[in-house]
Amino acid sequence: MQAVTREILINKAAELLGNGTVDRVFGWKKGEFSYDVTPALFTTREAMDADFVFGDFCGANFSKYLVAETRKEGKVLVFLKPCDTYSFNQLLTEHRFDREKVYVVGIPCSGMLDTVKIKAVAEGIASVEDNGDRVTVHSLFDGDVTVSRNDMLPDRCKNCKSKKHVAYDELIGEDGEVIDSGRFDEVEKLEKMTPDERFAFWQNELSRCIRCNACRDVCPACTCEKCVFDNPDSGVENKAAANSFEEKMFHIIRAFHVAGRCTDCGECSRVCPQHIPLHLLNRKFIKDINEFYGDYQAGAEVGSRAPLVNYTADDPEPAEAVERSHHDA
Amino acid sequence: MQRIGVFVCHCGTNIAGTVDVAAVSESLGKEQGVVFSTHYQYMCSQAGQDIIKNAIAEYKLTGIVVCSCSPRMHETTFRKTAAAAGINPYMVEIANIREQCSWVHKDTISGTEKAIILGKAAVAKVNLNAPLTPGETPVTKRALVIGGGIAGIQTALDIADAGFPVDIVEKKPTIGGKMAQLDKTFPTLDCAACILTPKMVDVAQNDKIRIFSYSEVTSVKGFVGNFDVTIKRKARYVKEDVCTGCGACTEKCPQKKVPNEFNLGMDNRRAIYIPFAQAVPKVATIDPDYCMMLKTGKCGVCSKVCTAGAIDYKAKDEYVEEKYGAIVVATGFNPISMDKFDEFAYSQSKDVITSLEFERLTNAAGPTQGKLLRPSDGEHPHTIVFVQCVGSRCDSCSEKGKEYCSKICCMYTAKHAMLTRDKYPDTDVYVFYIDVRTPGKNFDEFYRRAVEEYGVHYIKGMVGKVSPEGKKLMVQASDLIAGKQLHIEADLVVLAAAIEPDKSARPLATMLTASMDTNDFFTEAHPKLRPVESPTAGVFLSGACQGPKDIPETVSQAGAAAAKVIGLLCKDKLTGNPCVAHSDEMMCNGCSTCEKVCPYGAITYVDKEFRMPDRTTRVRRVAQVNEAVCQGCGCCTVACPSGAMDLKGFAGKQIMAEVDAICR
Amino acid sequence: MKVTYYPGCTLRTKAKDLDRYARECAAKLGIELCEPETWQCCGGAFTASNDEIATKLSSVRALKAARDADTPLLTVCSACHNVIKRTNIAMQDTDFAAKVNTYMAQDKDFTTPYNGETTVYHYLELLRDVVGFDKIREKVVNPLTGKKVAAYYGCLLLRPGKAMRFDDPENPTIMEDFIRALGAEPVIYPARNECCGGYVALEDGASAEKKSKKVTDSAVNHGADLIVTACPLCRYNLIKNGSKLPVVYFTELLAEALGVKEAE
Amino acid sequence: MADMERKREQILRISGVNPRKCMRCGKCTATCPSYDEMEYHPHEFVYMVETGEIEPLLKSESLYKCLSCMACVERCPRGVEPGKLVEAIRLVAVREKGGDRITANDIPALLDDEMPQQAIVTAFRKYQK
Amino acid sequence: MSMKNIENNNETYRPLIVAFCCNWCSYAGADLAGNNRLAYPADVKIIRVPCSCRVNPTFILRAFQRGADGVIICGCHPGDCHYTSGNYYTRRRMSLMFSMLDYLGIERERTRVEWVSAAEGAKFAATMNDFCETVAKLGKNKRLEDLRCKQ
Repeated sequence: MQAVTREILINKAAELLGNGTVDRVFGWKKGEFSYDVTPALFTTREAMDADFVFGDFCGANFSKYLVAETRKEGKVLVFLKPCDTYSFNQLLTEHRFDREKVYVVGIPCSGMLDTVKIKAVAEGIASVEDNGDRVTVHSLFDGDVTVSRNDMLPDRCKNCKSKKHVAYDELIGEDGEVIDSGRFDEVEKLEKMTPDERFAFWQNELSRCIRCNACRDVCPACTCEKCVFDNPDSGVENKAAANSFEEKMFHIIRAFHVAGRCTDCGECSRVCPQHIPLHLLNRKFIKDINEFYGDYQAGAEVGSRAPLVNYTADDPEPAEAVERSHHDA
Repeated sequence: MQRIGVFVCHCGTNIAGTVDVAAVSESLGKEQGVVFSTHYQYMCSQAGQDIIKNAIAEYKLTGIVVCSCSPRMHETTFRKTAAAAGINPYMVEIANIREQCSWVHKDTISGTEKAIILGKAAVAKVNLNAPLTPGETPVTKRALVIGGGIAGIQTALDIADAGFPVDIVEKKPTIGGKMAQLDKTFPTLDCAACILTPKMVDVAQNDKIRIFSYSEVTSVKGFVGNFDVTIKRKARYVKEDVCTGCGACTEKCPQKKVPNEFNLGMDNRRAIYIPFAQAVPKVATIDPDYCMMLKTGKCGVCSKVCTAGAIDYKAKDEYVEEKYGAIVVATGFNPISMDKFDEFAYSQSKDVITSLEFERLTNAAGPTQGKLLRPSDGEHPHTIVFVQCVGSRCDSCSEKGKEYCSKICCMYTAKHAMLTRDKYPDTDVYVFYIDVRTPGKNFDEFYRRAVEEYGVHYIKGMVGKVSPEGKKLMVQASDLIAGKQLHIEADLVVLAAAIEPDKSARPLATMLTASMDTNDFFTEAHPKLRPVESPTAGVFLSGACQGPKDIPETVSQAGAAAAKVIGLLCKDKLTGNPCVAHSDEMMCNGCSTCEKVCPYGAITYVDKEFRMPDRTTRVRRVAQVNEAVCQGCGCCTVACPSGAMDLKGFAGKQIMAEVDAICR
Repeated sequence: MKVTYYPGCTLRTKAKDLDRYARECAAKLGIELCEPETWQCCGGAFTASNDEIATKLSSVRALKAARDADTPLLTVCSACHNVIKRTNIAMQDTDFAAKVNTYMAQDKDFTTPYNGETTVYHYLELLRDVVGFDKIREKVVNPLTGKKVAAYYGCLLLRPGKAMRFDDPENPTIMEDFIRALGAEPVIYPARNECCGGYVALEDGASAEKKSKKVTDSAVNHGADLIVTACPLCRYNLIKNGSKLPVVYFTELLAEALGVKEAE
Repeated sequence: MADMERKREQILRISGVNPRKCMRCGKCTATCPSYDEMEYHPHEFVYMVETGEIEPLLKSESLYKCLSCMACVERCPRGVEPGKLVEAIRLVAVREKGGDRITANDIPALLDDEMPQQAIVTAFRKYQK
Repeated sequence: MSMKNIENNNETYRPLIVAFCCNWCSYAGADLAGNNRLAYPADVKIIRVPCSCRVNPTFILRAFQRGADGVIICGCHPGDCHYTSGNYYTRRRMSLMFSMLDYLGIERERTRVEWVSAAEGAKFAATMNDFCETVAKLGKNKRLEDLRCKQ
């Protein structure tokens, strides 16, 4: 269950619209089903009263939307969950938008539910009722099913890295702490496999890729004016993968391009229609960076120097680094 | 579409002995874009170059591939050939089929096959080459010399001699530096002032040279040929252009107890002072730490006695901004502090002094008017012990000394010992040495004279402890050759303190982006072949800021640095390396990632208005490469996530074409 | 403030004054000295070899006791201080500490391995760095005005400088500042950091005599009335070898100035 | 010979001293307060260990004349630490069979009433296995 | 004599090695190997880049895609970069890239970074001999190869 309610957020937004602090509000709007919530822009209290929703399916990270939204006149209000604030800072570090044109209200988050997991519980979902530790799924075909809420969390929320807001103009509710999560456990499991097993694992995962670009389009680190994969002059232009190599190429290069900049928000995996655990690629880079060059959290502070644009004279050699990241050896 | 000519060189049998050059030529003739292909015995010969020139004319070639030796050998040659025949020199690519093929592969089949592949890669690259023109930047024809010691003076004079204006920035009230404090100079024993002060006067009278004394550089921006420098002129409370240097104020100032730094605190000066008689500029300076008028508002004596009306108690620091084409660093050295070497009792006895203090004690303009007298009681010392290598040649883990040899101490100690014995033959002089290092013209002869003619006692060993007892200094030392521990009752102990770079050097290096070693000496661009240039273009090194040096060496380096500066300022424009980074502004995200990895600070960001494809205008932050500063490493191209940054001559597409050609 | 106090063997026997005054002054200055129930002699000399473990155990146990009590360890005797501080530095070396900890694991009260965590203070360091000489100056009731006091450091407090970090080994000021704080005038003389020959006193009296005489002669030459020391062996040596000046422990001087000496 | 080489290795190992760092300035010997009592002096200890002349050092009375005052260690510009080397050689000497310099029986004769314990324990630690 | 015809024959299988060499150190080191006639297999094809930091990981993937069996990047020794810091960035980039390839199950022996100075002709030859042998033992690169490009 989320600690703040829709009403609190609407009241806050109405107050800030009313006193002229902001001109627009970024929020969530109900979709066709209760669980497919989409980001939307509101300018009046009335519109919000009608369509604004907030609850367990409001996972979308608004940070990236600010790149385009701040190009417009006026100031925009955005509600950011702790993990979103890291992306927000990272984008500021990269000068991707003007901080002055955004008003950030930090909101607490108790983890968002994973629609894939919910759908696996029952078919024909009408609504989902959150009772704190447990959720009840009201469905058309399987009736009411009650399950543990924790089991319904996606990996990124189960292994939440931080409940602390690293950027905000004002906070609603209590701020939390950075969490020592088990987010690298999955990566370690893969590292412990044999090369053949790893190859098979990724072959199986990445071969499902349909190159819909959803991961790229949602990624707050992927805000390039023009993506290299869309650019005929880049030498890697590739609109649709023709074979397993190109599937890999796309994901390796994408992960490399966001290495040191990825805040581990997990949006890539959330939006992937093929349910490829893309965050495991990014987390590998994060884990390696932490191990080779010392702990670094992208977005933790504005203006920090990312590990790939930094060095020390005694960094490990590549061969040594690969060896070190290996736990089976 | 390119029209490419391929020229395969036999290099006598160097290439042709292993590689079937005819097959290479034939095979490459079929490559895309190739309209002419041939092979010849020596492509680099005049005849070979004529083949290329003729082919360019006959086949209207737009690009050239030469399969020959390493581009490090003849790339320049063939570029000139191409330019002479009217095509852009950067349309030439070399396939290295000698060093990296025929010389390392014995087998003709695989050697020929590899030569063809290397040729194909070169052809693939040339297909994507574009004519490049080196960028040009104008050169500001003015030099800045930082530091007004003998190094800075000599550099400035030499540059001015060539007709270029020079500014000297000196942090002290006068130029002259350490050399002005010296008495005699080795190995000829001419008086330092006699040879230095005429040069100082030359500087003052040279209309090409401006002296900013009592000034410091506070900011350096820009790049070779175009530096923007801010100089802080510290308030001296005396109008420099009004003061006549008569010295009346310095005699009347009631504040008499200011330690005189020129004499290393061995006597006192007034709060308003002229450091020494031959100071340049010869104007007074008020020391704000001691002036009663400035501190309490009560006094004003100097103002009353100044007939010229030069005193200005309300003066403020002023900032001068100036443009320069070249900067010479001549910040010099200082002896290290003796605080941590109290086994020699430096802080416990006035009669334990450093060699520089000894210079002042023997200098006619010094605190004793050149009579060698003990600082403690003004008596003539009869036994003097010189200790060499105090703080030099220490272990790298030493917390008090330096790892390097300070280089000048052996010679000046020989000089001090010799002069003492010459003037005061009744004095016993001991020199404790670890090694006597005298490589230099007439240097060892000089040292030998000290021993043989002047009877200086050179003892191989070291002083362990100096104990002041009564009027004597009990010196406990070792004589390693005699195998003895010596106990000498000395009247004066002179420490040859190690020298270190001036403390102002480190922040200056940061401003200049010039590199330094761990000892804070400036690093030269190449230790052997470019000893007077810093790795930062347009920044040159003169004197002891680069490493310990004596006067002859300093003056040579000063002249060499001046020659380099003149060579730079002679040019109206600087042509750069055209293989530089450039940013496709339409794709640039403005994220500053490239800026962070650029070792030269060549990338800056600007906000620029753009017409977008949807016909709206948008202000975007975009990277701009300063082509005069970029050295073309390409680090930014990989850092850039959007691929907006690319490197001319080594573009991503070109390198990928080479990869493709090799893997085809 | 609470500190673990390590008196050492000599302070229990021949140097009772050094100990007694140290305790009384500490009480006056508001420092609580907690003496561990069991402590063993430090051995008097630090064996500067990295294969000697047994000879360092007593020091390590004292250091560990202080660590476990979460207090600094305080020493007064120069020799104890030298041994314990250097042992503490040695224990900051991981390999050496591992060996010692393996050895100590047989102790019945052994818990957490010791890795040089304790701060070791000499009484003088405590006065300078924790109490502060200015504070002492305020607490002085009998200023020792007019007394010319020669501080005798000897070798143990100062050297090796990189390990002891006590003061500048060639030009120390801590005892002089201490003397000034008590209202007396320090005498600076070159032999103050020379060795008295303590270690050879047992075997080679002549050698020790020569070294000691040099020290006392130098102090006399520089006009001292009195020599202060922190070391029982130095004091013994200087007195035995005919010092013309009284040699007292610095704690006695402190007790006198603070007015705790006459209170007896 | 092999025995001496082994001892040399042992001395270098337990002292942690690298005699090759010595630049032969002689400051240790200039510093040494026990110079007159010693047959071999600090710089000679360093040099002889470097060249492998261990035997004369092990037998030398000089080992027991060193005051361990560490003045040579303090003042050595090269960080060679001759005093530690002397200690290590002394340890190697007393660890040998019959190497003890002092036994409990020797003590009473050497004592006087005022002698602090410190002197006795130190002598045991330094001169006895 | 093309590669394609002999690739299935174990006795004559030769790997295809792409070597990126920085202009100032490693390319000069390769030239020195040539001057000294220090042999290494013709399988190695050198591409000259100004600095090892010019090597984009994309180039490496591209080489594998087009059928390279091994890719080696050579630069100046850390601290000796002609551009002062380029190879330090190379070291970080390639550490992460190689670790990622390894994570995807691609044989880690196929990629390598070596620092070869202009004076190390012998090291250049020895490095290439060793790398060729290592890659030859692994056999053809199958895990990262675009079959379309091989026709």
